[in-house]
Amino acid sequence: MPHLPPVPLSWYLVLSAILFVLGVAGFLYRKSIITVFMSIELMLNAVNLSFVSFSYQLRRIDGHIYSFFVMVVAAAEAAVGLAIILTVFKNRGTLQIDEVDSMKR
Amino acid sequence: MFGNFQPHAAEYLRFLPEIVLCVFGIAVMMLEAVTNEKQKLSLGVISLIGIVAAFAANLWSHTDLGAAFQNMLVVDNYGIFFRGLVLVVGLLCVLASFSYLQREGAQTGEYYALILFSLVGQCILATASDLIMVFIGLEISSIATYILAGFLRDDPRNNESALKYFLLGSFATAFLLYGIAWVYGLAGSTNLDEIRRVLEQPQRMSIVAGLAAGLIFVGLAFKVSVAPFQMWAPDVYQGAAAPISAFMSAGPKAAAFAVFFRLFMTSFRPIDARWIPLVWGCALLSMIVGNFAALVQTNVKRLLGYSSIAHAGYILVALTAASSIGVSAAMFYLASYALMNIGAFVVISYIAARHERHVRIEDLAGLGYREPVTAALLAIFVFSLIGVPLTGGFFAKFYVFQAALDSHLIWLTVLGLINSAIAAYYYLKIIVAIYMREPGEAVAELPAPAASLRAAIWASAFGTLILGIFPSSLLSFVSISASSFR
Amino acid sequence: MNFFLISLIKIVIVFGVFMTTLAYLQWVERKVLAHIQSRTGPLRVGPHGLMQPLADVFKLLTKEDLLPPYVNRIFYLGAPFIAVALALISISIIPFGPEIAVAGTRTYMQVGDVNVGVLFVLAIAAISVYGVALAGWSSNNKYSLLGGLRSSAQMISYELPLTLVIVSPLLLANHLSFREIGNSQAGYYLGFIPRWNIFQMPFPQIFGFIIFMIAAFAETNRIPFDLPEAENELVAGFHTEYSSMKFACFFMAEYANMVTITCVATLLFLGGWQPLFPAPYSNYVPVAVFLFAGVLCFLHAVRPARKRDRYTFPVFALAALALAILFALPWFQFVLAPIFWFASKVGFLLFTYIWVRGTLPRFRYDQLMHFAWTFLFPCALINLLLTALFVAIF
Amino acid sequence: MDTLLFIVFAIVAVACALNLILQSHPISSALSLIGVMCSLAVLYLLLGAEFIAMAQMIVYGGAVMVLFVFVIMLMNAGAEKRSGKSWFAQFAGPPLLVLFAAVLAFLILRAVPKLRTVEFGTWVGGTAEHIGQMLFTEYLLPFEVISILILIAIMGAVVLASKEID
Repeated sequence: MPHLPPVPLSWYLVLSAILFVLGVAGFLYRKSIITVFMSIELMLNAVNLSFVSFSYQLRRIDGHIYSFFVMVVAAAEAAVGLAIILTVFKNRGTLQIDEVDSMKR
Repeated sequence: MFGNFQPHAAEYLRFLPEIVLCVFGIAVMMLEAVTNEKQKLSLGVISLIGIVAAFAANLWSHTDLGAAFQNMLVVDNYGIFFRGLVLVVGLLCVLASFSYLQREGAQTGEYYALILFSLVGQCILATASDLIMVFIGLEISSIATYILAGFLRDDPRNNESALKYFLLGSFATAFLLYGIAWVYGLAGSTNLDEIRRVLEQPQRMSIVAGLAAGLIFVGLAFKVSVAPFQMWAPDVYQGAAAPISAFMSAGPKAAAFAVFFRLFMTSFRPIDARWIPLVWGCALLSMIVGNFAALVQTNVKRLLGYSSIAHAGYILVALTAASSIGVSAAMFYLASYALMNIGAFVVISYIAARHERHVRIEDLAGLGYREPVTAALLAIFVFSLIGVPLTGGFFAKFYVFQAALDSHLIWLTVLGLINSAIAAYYYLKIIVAIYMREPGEAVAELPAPAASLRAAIWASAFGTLILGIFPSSLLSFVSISASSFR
Repeated sequence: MNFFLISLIKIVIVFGVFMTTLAYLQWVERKVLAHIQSRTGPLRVGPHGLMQPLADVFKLLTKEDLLPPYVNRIFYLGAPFIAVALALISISIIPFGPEIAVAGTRTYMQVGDVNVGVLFVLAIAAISVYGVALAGWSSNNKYSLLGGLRSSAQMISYELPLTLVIVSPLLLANHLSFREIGNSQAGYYLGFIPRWNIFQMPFPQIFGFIIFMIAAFAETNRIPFDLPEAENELVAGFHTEYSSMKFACFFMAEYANMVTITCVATLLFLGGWQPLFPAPYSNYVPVAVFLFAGVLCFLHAVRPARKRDRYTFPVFALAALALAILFALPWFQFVLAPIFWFASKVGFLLFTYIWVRGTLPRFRYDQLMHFAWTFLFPCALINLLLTALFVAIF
Repeated sequence: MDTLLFIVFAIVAVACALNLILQSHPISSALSLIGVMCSLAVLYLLLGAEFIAMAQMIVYGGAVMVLFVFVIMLMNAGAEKRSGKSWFAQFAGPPLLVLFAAVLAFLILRAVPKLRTVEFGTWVGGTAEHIGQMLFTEYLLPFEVISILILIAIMGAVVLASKEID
């Protein structure tokens, strides 16, 4: 097995940044409500990776606790968010975000 | 490794308002299951009692200030002020909700329980001194409010409001969290004072710290609807039920501002050269976007939504001043804004009729003849929103711009004043409609306001006038509270 | 490199034994069911149908592999592989015995030692829902979709009591690693009651074990909870559209899940590889059992029921006697005794599975959900609270 | 070994994330997101966060994403329609996002000093034991308070999704 040099922590952080930006891109460019929501989940995952990486750097587990809380919050958000999306779908029959625009000036 | 983590009784007492709210919230939720349709109103009354009890607990906690639970919370005058403010907001909204829910046939315990839980989150925000508590408090407050925004789930506008609030709110949370992650990585701690201590050291990583502060700024700016992160606010305020719009525009916003100021005036104070230009720009942009977009609105709720963006801009001017005077001015501003805005929204909810059919400016036509008292009170709120003397709004703007001048922000002050003048135009359209038009169909069939509704309107008006005539009553307290921020 | 080599050997052994078990479990099930219903079961292929699993494999391999035109291809093809892959993963962290020394190298009877083994199993169980859900959805068939949704809803609902009840033995053992949980159950009360978790003081987990088994039946979609496949309402549930090897994958996944979950039950509640009797006696048990089996086989060979038995039973008898001798040798005894105890407990639980299948009727869907949420869940919660209370007090 | 694992799973994560935002069918996006989550779980293991890795699988992979998949199946949501976007979003957006990513990456690589290198096994801080001790001592208050959040979420989902309002 070839011996590879160990990975610097900054790669993990860069990966986290890339995932975060991809999440932002999904949020901005996708038109399906549910995919937009999934992009937000992707952003939260990217943040979790940052927390865990910084924990490794600091040799403290506060970051793990943080990402644990983020998971709990994400789960709660998913329950509420999907319930909201369901009500929208029931009333309008669409998941296209640009078709949900009944508010007039 | 593990010290004594047993919390003292005193710490529980400092946390008492939140505990009281939780207990009442759970009680209301449980009672919901055993009450029939006619008894639902009593659940509202119970939650009123809960909020009053929490307010009393908040006053009591004034006697013993200090940190609690491993420095997760710090109960100081500043925190007590904002806790009191959000509790008053909650009280007024619950009062205004009775007749609204009656009219929509949606009188349920969950509604009141959600308001109580949302208040728990806002109280935590007011006293949080650790970023984890900021995050959790923000989420409790936000998630409860998302549900409230879409509470009348058969109404498509409610759905849409909840959806937009939810999507943008979660997006903002992600930014806030990313910022928190960076702060944690840089400072090795999430305690606000600890972060400040780290950032005060020679500026090794101040660019990265600036980035972290920027990410947190974006997250919080979404929550308080500051331009360019304001796009959700008009839709959400228009779509949600009027009492909830009132609640959203005052409670969560005040709590988010409380965190905003505490965070930027403590933790990020050492790197203020990096964030002040950002705040300056956003303040100006908010005032311009809010006021100019409001000019063309015909829907009153939407108009108030845009005006709330503009007001958020004024409050950011106080943050730009970055001084304890600025903080106290912002506190005063938030208090008077909460009162006058809730008052206005509550009057709109009264006029709106079932399913909010009448929420346009012309629907207000002739209100002055049909319901002279309510109309006069609405006029007080509108004048206060403009900033006419003898109302709270006047002194709020006055102190903010004074603080800005003290910090030599001449241009921002001038532009802010011009903006206030522009804002007068669209507010005056409401006054014109009330007093100078013939009563329309909407006003003609208006029933007399319910007692609870009248109480809410009177209380807000009374508060607005008190702040306008005796500003020193509050000002002395806020300046003491803000003196810790330098 | 030593580590890799040992790991490789362990993987080969565990995988081989596991796959054989899966194949013969199905044979055993058919046999037992047949005997419950006074039939004989598979008999034609090989002695007592012992070659039946092999024949089944050939049958499934050579069957025409249908790909319906209206399915969502990627997910349709991916779902069986997700199901079977996830079902086969969990076995890798199950310890079958204590630490042993082979040729001077100390190693554990376990492919991979994970500190958070219990959580790992839960994690795999949590994501194995996707195989079923995707199969149902991608088939583009309403019966499949309903079956898929039902079974995923069922798995999620029963995962709650399952998880809650798993926590109680963890509280007693104070560890998340299966090996430590197994070790913590060594010893005897009063010299003869084993300290397995179902007898473990201060709060014996008898109820926990029963709840676990009920939830496990539902988790693996077995009768009386095999709603997803309720053929009278849903044709064949989520795998209606599957044929040939793809169907075999689901089939294998079901049996693999059964074996894994009984292994987990054994480790958490029945003391894992710990013997039923204290040390000197426990060593005689396997010898006695195999001797008895050998003698029984000889007796059958003497009075054969069928013509072929005259030749097959002596072979079985010799095999059993050989095993008995093996267990009598000290070194083999040291290595094999824990495996014997582990396998016998797992075998007993698997037999229960089949027994229940032959005995009980099927639930209705609403009864099933009602049962999970209003009975099983509170029971599991109360069990957990009491355990926590007792552990805290004593 | 751990370098190889990092490279493989980082590539998987990025590829899945890209797939998430490029696929037009929600269910493909959902599965890509599960892919991202599972590969992140492996990376957490490399960083010595066993408990978080498992929680990631159980909570995200097993609970949150199942909910998503369910809702997508329940609504039978089809592929999304691509609609015209503004000129600005079409042409200025992607470069701005790339710029944002580049700035972040630059800051991480240049401005953050003294980052460690990751070697598997050198630090295992995140066992369940450590997390538990931390959670019930220092982080007791957030832990207790977050239960309110879960209560709200349960109540909200019930109010919005099932309860009838005349």
